[in-house]
Amino acid sequence: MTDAMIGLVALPLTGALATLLLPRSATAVAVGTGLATTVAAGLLLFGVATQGALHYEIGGWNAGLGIALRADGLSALLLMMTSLVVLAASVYASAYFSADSTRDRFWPLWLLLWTSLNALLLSGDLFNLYVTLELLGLSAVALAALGGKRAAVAAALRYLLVGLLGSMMFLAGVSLIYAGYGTLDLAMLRRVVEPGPIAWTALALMTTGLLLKTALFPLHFWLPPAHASAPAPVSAVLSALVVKAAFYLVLRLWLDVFANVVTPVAANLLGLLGASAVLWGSWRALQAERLKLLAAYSTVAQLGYLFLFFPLLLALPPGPTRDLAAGGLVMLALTHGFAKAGLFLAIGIIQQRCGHDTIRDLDGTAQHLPATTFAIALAGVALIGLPPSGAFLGKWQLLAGAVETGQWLWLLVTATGSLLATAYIFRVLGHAFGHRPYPNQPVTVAREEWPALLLAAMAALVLGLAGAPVWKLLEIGI
Amino acid sequence: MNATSLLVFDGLLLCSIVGLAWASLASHDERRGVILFIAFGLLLAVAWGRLLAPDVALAEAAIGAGLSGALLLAAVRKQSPGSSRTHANPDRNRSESGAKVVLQWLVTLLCAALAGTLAWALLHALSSTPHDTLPRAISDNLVASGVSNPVTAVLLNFRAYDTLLELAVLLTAVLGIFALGQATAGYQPAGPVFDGLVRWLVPVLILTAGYLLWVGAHAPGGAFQAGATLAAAGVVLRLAGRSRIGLPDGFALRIVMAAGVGVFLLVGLTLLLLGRSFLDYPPAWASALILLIETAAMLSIAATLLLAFVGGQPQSAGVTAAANRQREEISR
Amino acid sequence: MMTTQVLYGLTACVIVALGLRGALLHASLLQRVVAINVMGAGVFMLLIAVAYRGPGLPPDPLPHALVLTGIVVAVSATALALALARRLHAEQDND
Amino acid sequence: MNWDAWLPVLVVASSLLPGLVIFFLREGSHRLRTALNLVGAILKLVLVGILIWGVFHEHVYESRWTLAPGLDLVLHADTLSVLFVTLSTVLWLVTTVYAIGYLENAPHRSRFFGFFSLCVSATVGLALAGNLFTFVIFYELLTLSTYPLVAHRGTPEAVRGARIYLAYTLGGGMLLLIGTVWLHVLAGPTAFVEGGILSSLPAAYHPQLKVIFLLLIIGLGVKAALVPLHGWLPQAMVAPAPVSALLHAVAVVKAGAFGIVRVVYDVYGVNFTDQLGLLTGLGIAAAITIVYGSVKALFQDNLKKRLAYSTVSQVSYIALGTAILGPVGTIGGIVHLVHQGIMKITLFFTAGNYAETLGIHKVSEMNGVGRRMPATTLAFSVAALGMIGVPPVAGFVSKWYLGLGAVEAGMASWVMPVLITSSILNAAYFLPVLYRAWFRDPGPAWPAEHIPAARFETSAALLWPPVVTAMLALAAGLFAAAPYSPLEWATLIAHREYGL
Amino acid sequence: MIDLLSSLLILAGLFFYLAGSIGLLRLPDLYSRLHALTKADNLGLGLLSAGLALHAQDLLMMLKLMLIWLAVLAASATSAHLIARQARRQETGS
Repeated sequence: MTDAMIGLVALPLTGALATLLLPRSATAVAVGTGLATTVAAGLLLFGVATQGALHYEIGGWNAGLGIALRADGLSALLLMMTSLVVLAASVYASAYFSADSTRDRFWPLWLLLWTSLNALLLSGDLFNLYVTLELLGLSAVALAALGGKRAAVAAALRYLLVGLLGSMMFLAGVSLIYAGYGTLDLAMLRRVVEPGPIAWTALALMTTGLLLKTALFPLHFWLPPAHASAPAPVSAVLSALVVKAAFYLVLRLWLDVFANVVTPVAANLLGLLGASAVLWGSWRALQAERLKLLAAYSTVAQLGYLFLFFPLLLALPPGPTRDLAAGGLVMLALTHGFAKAGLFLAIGIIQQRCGHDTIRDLDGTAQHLPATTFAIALAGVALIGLPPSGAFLGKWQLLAGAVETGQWLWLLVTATGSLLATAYIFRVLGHAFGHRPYPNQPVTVAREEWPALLLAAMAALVLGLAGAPVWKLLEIGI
Repeated sequence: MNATSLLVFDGLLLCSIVGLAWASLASHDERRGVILFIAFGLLLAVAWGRLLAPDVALAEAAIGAGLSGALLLAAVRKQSPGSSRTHANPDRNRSESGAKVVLQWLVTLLCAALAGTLAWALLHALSSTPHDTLPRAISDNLVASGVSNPVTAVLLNFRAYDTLLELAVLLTAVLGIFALGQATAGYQPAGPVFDGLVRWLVPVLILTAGYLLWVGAHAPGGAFQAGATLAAAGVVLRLAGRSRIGLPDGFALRIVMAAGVGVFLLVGLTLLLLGRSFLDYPPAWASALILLIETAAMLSIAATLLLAFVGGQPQSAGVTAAANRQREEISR
Repeated sequence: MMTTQVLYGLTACVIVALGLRGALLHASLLQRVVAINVMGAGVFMLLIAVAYRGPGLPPDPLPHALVLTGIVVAVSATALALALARRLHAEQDND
Repeated sequence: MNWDAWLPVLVVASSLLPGLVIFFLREGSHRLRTALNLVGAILKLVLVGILIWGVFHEHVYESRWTLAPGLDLVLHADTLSVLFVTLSTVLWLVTTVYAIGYLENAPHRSRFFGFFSLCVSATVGLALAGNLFTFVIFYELLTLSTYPLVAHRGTPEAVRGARIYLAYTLGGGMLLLIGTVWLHVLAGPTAFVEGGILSSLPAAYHPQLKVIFLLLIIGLGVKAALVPLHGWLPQAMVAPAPVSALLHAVAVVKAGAFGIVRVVYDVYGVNFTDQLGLLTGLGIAAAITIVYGSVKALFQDNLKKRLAYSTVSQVSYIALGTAILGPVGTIGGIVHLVHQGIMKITLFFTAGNYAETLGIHKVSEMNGVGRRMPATTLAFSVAALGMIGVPPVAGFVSKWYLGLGAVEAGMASWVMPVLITSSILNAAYFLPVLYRAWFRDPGPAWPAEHIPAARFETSAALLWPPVVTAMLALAAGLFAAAPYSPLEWATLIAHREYGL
Repeated sequence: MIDLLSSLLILAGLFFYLAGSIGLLRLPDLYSRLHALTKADNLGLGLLSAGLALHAQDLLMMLKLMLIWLAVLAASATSAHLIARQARRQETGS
């Protein structure tokens, strides 16, 4: 089982080299790698579910001297989501890129991105996390610029600079930690860290850096242009996974490593930022004129919801109620991952078939692309948080936590946000109807539409109806 | 040499470092700023030496100041003077609105606060006795690591995984650069005097690279410094206006780029198949394996840094076709 | 605590702040990149200062290794940033 | 899992699965689609038959599926749910036949019938919901699956109407959700139990419980079209006739009313609700709605609009019934759930027939239509008289019990006037229509005659459904005392609720 | 004795550096600045390394110091040449 951890890093990395060396058969290699990596993720999930949290000491050096990989319920779940999303997006991408020169450049970077995501989710060492963050940032930027259009390059450059700033802050925090506690291993750190100037400053620095990367309001300014101008499969992964990776680190630091350092005041600050993100993001999404921009702003909003959980989790005493809320948070994150990926893929199809993604002129596209529209609708259901999506369960826990702790503000924000989400999703779906000529069969571009559909269905149906194991898995470490 | 004079030296060094940092960031002329930054880097190297970090000093001089500097200067050269000055002309600063000034002060205050907090925390950290468990662990396991230079031991054995990912970062960067288009035009030939220098400098550099790679096992040096030196040779050749700067092209180039990560992975996975854990070298083989990995790494690093300086895929019959395809695609 | 460590440590903090300020305030892309590099140098100095154990004593090699990695990562990022900037200018000239 | 645990799931699945398959059918494959629809509908009818028999003999049918710790999706068949399930199943079958005829060679039928089946599945699931959590899920699903049906035509006003519908119902859904979550935090999983479960909570919670009740009732009131939350109903009239029929008779409006009944009887418990002093408020809201709806209906020339406002008023009889303490009132309210459904669907079918066959949309165009379409008009007349409350049609029974219940509960002083006024108003807006249809001379030509008079006055698929439902309405009145009649069943429910 | 000598050499070297720097700042035109800078620096570095060489324990160290000097000599000579030629080009160009 523990070898699966190495596989999760080594397989995509090997794949990246293979696609670099053999561009002719890159697509096949990439999809093959994708399948293998997904299997590895499945094995790891199974291993964690059966044997509890796992760890792997690279080079046989005990953690502290060497670097340890760690996997618990949270990371295993996110790894599984990552694999499924990237795999689906890979299938989609194999049909998406027309010019083979672009494809040659796409696959190695794509698999490097995947490597960095897995490495980040598995890493148990602060400095190693910094390296994975940089790998993630650079590969993401390179992919985002792949469009080659002026807007894409400009957005990518800004994305890169912001990302670098974030990593530098993170690294400053890491150095401080090493200066204060003489270790970089997360598990050791958890044992020795205590409230005080060092821990506070370090956590503040690292969190700020990560918030830049996860684009929490008001540090979100770079996200919409970058996500809206990248190629569709890239946007999907950026919105669904890359920002999530940074968020995962915030979660890991706040709820796990620095659990006894964080204060309710700080958590409330995060909550307030999250609330503003929900309202602002949803509002801008409602104003957006292009589908991709709408999706990007909705990402800003959806990330906001995740931060609403922090004040709840710090207010609730450890126990079943708190675990429920934590599970809700993870469930919301997972659902958004699948839904947003599906949404971006679907938008990409529309953009290719109609040559634009201006919402005003979408009339009738639904008639040409029923399956795509259906995917958008399913993703929309998940983004709004309607049943039977996983987001519904997540928001239920959010509301329940707010009532439980009497923090009515978050309840109000959640309700408003959901209604705004309804508005911006159905603003799009409103164009789906009409009596334009209708293709005889519902699915028209299978290799692009099925991935979108399946991802959206994953978010809107599977997670909601069969999501109970998530809570079970989170008992194995968050 | 007594403490006070050392203190004076530190004071002068640090003052000039801070001064240079400030000057390079404050200057309105990009070229000037870059040159000052290079000087800043060189003084940093001195500081690293002063703090008994010779490996870092070498790397800083070769990469931090040397290659970054070369890259930045090349970037200044690329931008047409007009665009390089657009942000920088003083009248614009004069015509700044009050709001902008306020913003500047806010940011300045914020950064000052950051510095204060950081210092506060750092002093707390330094006031306690330094943690020696990890350094001791390193020195205890140095024998088993296969090298006697502790820094190399950390880089290629204890924390080899970091280095593997770091090589992946380099690869990513250069792939990203490739994705952005073709290499920029070379320089004109620089004339007899410079050629004379190049003619003996390049071999010396290559020799030095080999030496650094070899010596890294037990003394300051290693793959990164060596790779940077090798790249420097290529940079010199390019500056001299040579068309061939020692880069292979087509498939061979891709091989060289992939070599660092590839060999690293190969070693790690082979060990995995042999029933050891990933990158767990058998002590007997450690030094040999490390040398192998470092050699491959050096080549990749050199190629990568040089390609970064060249600014894209070098023009050659094989790739121009793809280049054209990509160009028309962009224009589309 | 040791004066050298403190001296270099505090300088490091100042350099970090300088770099951050430059990165936030500069309009010129190139100088933003420089600023971020300066900030990085500050962080590296922090690490090296922490590693220093005083004259004659062997310093802690771990931070040295970390800084080496950091330097290489920084140069990679710088290279990519500059390539992007160049492409941006090219596109601008196209327009 | 054994048969008893599977039956409720099967009842839902019998329309869900065909629906999902239909989505992916080629637009051309008309036969297969029809077959799927009818097979599903008939299968459901059979399953429901078994369900009725079982529940009557106090079998327990319950399916449980955990979505998250402490949150179970529960399908549970009790007397009340069976009543509603039966209603929706029967009417679904009829409406499907009608829709097949109505949408002959219209575009996007795969989409239409797909969502149509989803809509019914949601209604049935909502009827079988065993706790408030499950109810909320299906309540929202119902909204989602009806939106595309309302917007189906794709004309600007259709999309607009659908948007308004969505804004109202999802807004209400949010309140319902908040109320449910709050209740869940206070009282844990709120399973539907006759007599309610909250009366055991400490008195300190009572203020909160009142607020929650308000949230729930408002949330449900939107769909039940309680004034002033009824704004969407007339807008949703743009939907195709079968959709309007289903919306008004079973699916949406009735779901709201059904929810109110559930909350009052099986969550709070009618006595506890009365204790909290919430019953009268509900009654007054219902009364106002009844009168308001009838008055508005009076001034509509558009037939479907007139019917819509009559729905607003008629559905509130159910709320009124729940607000009347005591078994008899309860019986009146619950039995009206069924009676109003049968009668109202008849009215919408016939209205659709007039529009489809002769292009008649306005009351003023109906002169002498009785001669051109006797059977349709007969069905219309029966249903209309029933609405007014003329014996022996079903409507009379419900009104009778409501009145009786009011007397028994000592609320006659204000309930009686309401009943009488509304009946007079009903007569005032229905009788003129009947007069025109039967006794006025037809004009020179009909607005737009699509279907020429052949063997029947209109195509069979359009003719038989209203005739059948009209007969049902008549039968429900005539044989009210027969076993398994809606009245008998309602009595059974009331007795179990009051533990008689 | 050796100490004294090396100190003298180092001081002399430093003096030339100073001179060179002053020249760089004060002299009128580029060519003379270049002249001052390169000449003074090369001489200064030479004296400096010579002074340090006297302190060196072994011959290898001395050789290394000399090598450094030679390398810098070559480099600065070349760069001076390049700069001067560039300046010349610009003049003739304008």
